[in-house]
Amino acid sequence: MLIDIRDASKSYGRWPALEHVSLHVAAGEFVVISGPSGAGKTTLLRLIWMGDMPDSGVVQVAGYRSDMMKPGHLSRLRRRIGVVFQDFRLLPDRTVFDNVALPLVVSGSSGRAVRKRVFSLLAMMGLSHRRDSFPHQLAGGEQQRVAIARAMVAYPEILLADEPTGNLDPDATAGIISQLMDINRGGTAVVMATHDPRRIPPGSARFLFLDGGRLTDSTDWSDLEGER
Amino acid sequence: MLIDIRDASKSYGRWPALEHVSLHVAAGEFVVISGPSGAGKTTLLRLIWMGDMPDSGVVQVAGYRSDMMKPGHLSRLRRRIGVVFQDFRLLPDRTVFDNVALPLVVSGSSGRAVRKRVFSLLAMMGLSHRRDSFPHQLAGGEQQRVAIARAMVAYPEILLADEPTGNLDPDATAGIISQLMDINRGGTAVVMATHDPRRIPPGSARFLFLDGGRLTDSTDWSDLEGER
Amino acid sequence: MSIWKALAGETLGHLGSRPGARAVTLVMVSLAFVVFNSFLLVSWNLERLLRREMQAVRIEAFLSPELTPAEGRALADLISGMGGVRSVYYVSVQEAEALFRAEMPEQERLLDLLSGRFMLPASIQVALEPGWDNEGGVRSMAATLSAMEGISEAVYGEEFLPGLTRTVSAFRKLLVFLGAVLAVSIAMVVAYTVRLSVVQRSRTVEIMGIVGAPGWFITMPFLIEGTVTGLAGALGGLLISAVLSMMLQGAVGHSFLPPGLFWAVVFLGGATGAVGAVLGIRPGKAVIGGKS
Amino acid sequence: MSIWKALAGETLGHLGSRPGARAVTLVMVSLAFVVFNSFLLVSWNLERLLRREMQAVRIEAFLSPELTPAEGRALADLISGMGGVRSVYYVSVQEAEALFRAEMPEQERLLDLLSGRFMLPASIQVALEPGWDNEGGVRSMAATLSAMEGISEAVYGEEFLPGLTRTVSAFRKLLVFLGAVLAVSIAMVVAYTVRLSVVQRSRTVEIMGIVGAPGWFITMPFLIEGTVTGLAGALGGLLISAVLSMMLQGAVGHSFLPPGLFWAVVFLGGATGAVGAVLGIRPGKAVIGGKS
Ligand SMILES: Nc1ncnc2c1ncn2[C@@H]1O[C@H](COP(=O)(O)OP(=O)(O)OP(=O)(O)O)[C@@H](O)[C@H]1O
Ligand SMILES: Nc1ncnc2c1ncn2[C@@H]1O[C@H](COP(=O)(O)OP(=O)(O)OP(=O)(O)O)[C@@H](O)[C@H]1O
Ligand SMILES: [Mg+2]
Ligand SMILES: [Mg+2]
Repeated sequence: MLIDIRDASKSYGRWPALEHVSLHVAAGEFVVISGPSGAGKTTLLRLIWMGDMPDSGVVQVAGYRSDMMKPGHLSRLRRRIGVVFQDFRLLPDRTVFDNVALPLVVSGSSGRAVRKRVFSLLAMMGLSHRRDSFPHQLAGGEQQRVAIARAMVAYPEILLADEPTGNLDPDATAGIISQLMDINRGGTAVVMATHDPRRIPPGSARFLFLDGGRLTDSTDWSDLEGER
Repeated sequence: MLIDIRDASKSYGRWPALEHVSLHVAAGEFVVISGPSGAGKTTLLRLIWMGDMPDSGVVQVAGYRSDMMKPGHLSRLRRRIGVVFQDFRLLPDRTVFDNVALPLVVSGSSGRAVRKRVFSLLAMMGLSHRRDSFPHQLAGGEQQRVAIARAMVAYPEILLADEPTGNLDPDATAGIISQLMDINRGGTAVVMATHDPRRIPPGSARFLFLDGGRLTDSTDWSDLEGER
Repeated sequence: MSIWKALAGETLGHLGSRPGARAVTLVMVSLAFVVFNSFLLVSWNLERLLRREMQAVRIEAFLSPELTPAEGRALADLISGMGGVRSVYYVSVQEAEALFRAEMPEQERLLDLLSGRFMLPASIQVALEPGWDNEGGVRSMAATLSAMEGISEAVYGEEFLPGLTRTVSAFRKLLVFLGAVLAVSIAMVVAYTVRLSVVQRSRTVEIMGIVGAPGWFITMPFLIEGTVTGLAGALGGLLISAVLSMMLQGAVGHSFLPPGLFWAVVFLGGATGAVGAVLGIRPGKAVIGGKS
Repeated sequence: MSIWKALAGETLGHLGSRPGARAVTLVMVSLAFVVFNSFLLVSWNLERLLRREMQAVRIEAFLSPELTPAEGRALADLISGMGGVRSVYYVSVQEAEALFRAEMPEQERLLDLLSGRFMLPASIQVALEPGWDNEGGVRSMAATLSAMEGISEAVYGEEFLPGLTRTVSAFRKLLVFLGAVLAVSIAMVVAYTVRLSVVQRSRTVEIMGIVGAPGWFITMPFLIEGTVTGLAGALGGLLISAVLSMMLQGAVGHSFLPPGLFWAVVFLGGATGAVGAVLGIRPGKAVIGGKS
């Protein structure tokens, strides 16, 4: 099991953000988590990339257990995960190229390999002409695509995407979704949080529903269909 | 005419963001601008709140002309405009309450009036329990609602909203849209940029379409309907 | 909440925030002032010393042996009427011997052996008026006296006076130079701190502009921040200097800066702080305008 | 691109960024070192002066008038064999008179009048060995000598020696105190600068952690930044001190710091810089771990 969350709870001060959540994701799976604002989607993804540890329960990702992390484990785990953040988190003082290249650079890839990979990803995202721009010079949707490219660049085993299409128009959204599915077909497990799961073709993913910090598996495509 | 943009162009370096755009908005109107990522929606709103001046053409807002601005004009104009930014732009070191109160505070409202107005808006946004939190402690959708509350708080004559529902689930989105329409009925002109104009009930707004920096009036509800 | 209350709140927010940055800037400005104060203190004390020594300077005009005591006294009267002379004192032969005994007790035996065979000359001791108690004045007065009829020689001792004068003037030059360099660097430091404050608050400044806060409402707290930093730094520097001065008092006697110089240093601190703040805010004008 | 190349790039990025902050920190550390160097310079020069004066100190043992020249010379031989004595020199009555004439030319006439009637006493001048050329050594040796048969009195002039010794020891204490205070404040300043750098780069640091950069890759540039800042500040302070020293050379003769002290100051700069960097990085550990 690539991701194995068992009975994890997490609260911030008085507010519980996640309550007794269990989630198992196998290698190569595509999981979509939806739910209203404040449901705990971002918090759940944070537990997976171990940006936070659960208050109770255990999170195990790619063999690393949240209650047995040692110094140095974190960086090794993170090199196997790609994350698209809801607020992008691009480096403001580096160009689009450098932002996308970062995960390859810190893992010591050769300059040629970095350039080849980054150029091809930027072309795929329609951002080739923007490679020397800085994040603040980009439109919202352009920043979002840079964030997606950075998450994909190092061929991660796990790709976490938090609301990756919130700033994209319907065409661009469809494009991103199909790219995520491509990557998933290549063997990468994808966990995506979104408030609009209808963008994902039914049957191509496992749909989960989060509300008030509680995860339910019950929400299936037909429910969503009805909500439209 | 409250907003009067005549033949305005704006480019960043080599890239034109807006080309010969003209737009007239009367007091109390509701205008929705849609278009793909990078179309120039944010740039157009920036021209209206005079965060940037056009390279050519004239922007006139509430009687202030972009080519005749004097020191002091800007702050007076801005006090009559409320803006919801695509990236929220909340003050990271102030609480939700202080963020929302800011426009009232800088215009010198009394403490009691500020508290009354801010509390009622926070209640309306479902954020009362969050009033002492800092922005980084909020979920994406919560931050977005704080930004909307701040834009509304000082009863502006003009409300500019840039993708105000990108991080909200369908229910919350519907709530925000109906609040914008309420405010609009109260006499405030609303200009909203969105990549998903289908959220706004047809007939209740004027729909404009922006692509590659060029504005077209032609897009009407039936086109959007067909795209669904 | 009036806008003034809000402004006061903003200003307090500035002063209360970033205690680390504030402490470091304060240490820095204080250190700059310690360097400046040290030189000020040394030159102030040297000047006091010089002034005191100068006031104590007496020109000794030795009289020709052939002059009678009455003629000597008449000459003394004449000299006391000259411009630049504060007072004269006639030293008779007997008095000269008594003085020699008093000043050089170890040579008294020598003098006893000599008595009657050898005579110290009579002299007129001349003290100068305030305007003349500097090196040039003393030298020209000595020259005038030694050219007078009945005076064999006019001397003024204090061989170290020229050296002291040279040292004082070197310190004074250094002080002006240092003062300028330090004022500029303190202004730069404060400008930089305020700039940093502006940059760190660029988001706040930008959003303030966006929601329509007037320019003065945004800039005033930075100006106050800079001025207060300069003032506090100057006071801190004076405090450190005073402590060092007290610690050294036992080894090297000296006096601390007089109130006049003290307040001048404080003023220098506030003024450079304010100038620095203005310089620091400047490059942020565009930001403060609310354009991002 | 190997990870080392990337690390070098990051480090250069650190050192090249925020030139304002860097300049100000440099000025600040330099100023701290100027204060320190000034005191180091003063005490170093006072010590040199003291050492030179001490080496020049001769104990003069005046011989009883009844001793013959031969007995005097025998006594000198005896003393030259004593522990702590470097050399002795016998001054006969004739020589004493010649010396007196040479040293006090203005009193020569007096001596002429006296000749034959008055005699300066013969004496033995004693210079001490290195280990004894301090105040205690000189005093005890003088006591030993004056207690000897045939010696009427043993004196060592230089009345200002005790004062000088006291001043040197006050300066030395002040120096240790100041050194400690300044080392701590320099470390704090560097710690703060590095901290500021960490805070300003908190986003970069956080994102570096998120994309899996190892801890040392993230912290190393900050450590180098701190050490380089300390070193550069020490060198800057030494440079300023040297310039001030040169400017004052004409007024107050003195020598600049010897190479040993110079490099000690540089080392102090680098070491406090490194310590400061470690302190500055510390509170950011959580951030560096990539938890936000
Ligand atoms: N650092 C924090 N401190 C305090 N509360 C927090 C913090 N982070 C999240 N929360 C709270 O935890 C709850 C869940 O937040 P989370 O960000 O996981 O929601 P979400 O499902 O991602 O919502 P959205 O769709 O709006 O992004 C929210 O109520 C939020 O306010
Ligand atoms: N400061 C800037 N410097 C350079 N280019 C910029 C700058 N701001 C915007 N642009 C460019 O101008 C174009 C229009 O940007 P704008 O932000 O207006 O798009 P948008 O319609 O808001 O897109 P989105 O829906 O993605 O937010 C984009 O190509 C963008 O990259
Ligand atoms: Mg979220
Ligand atoms: Mg936009």
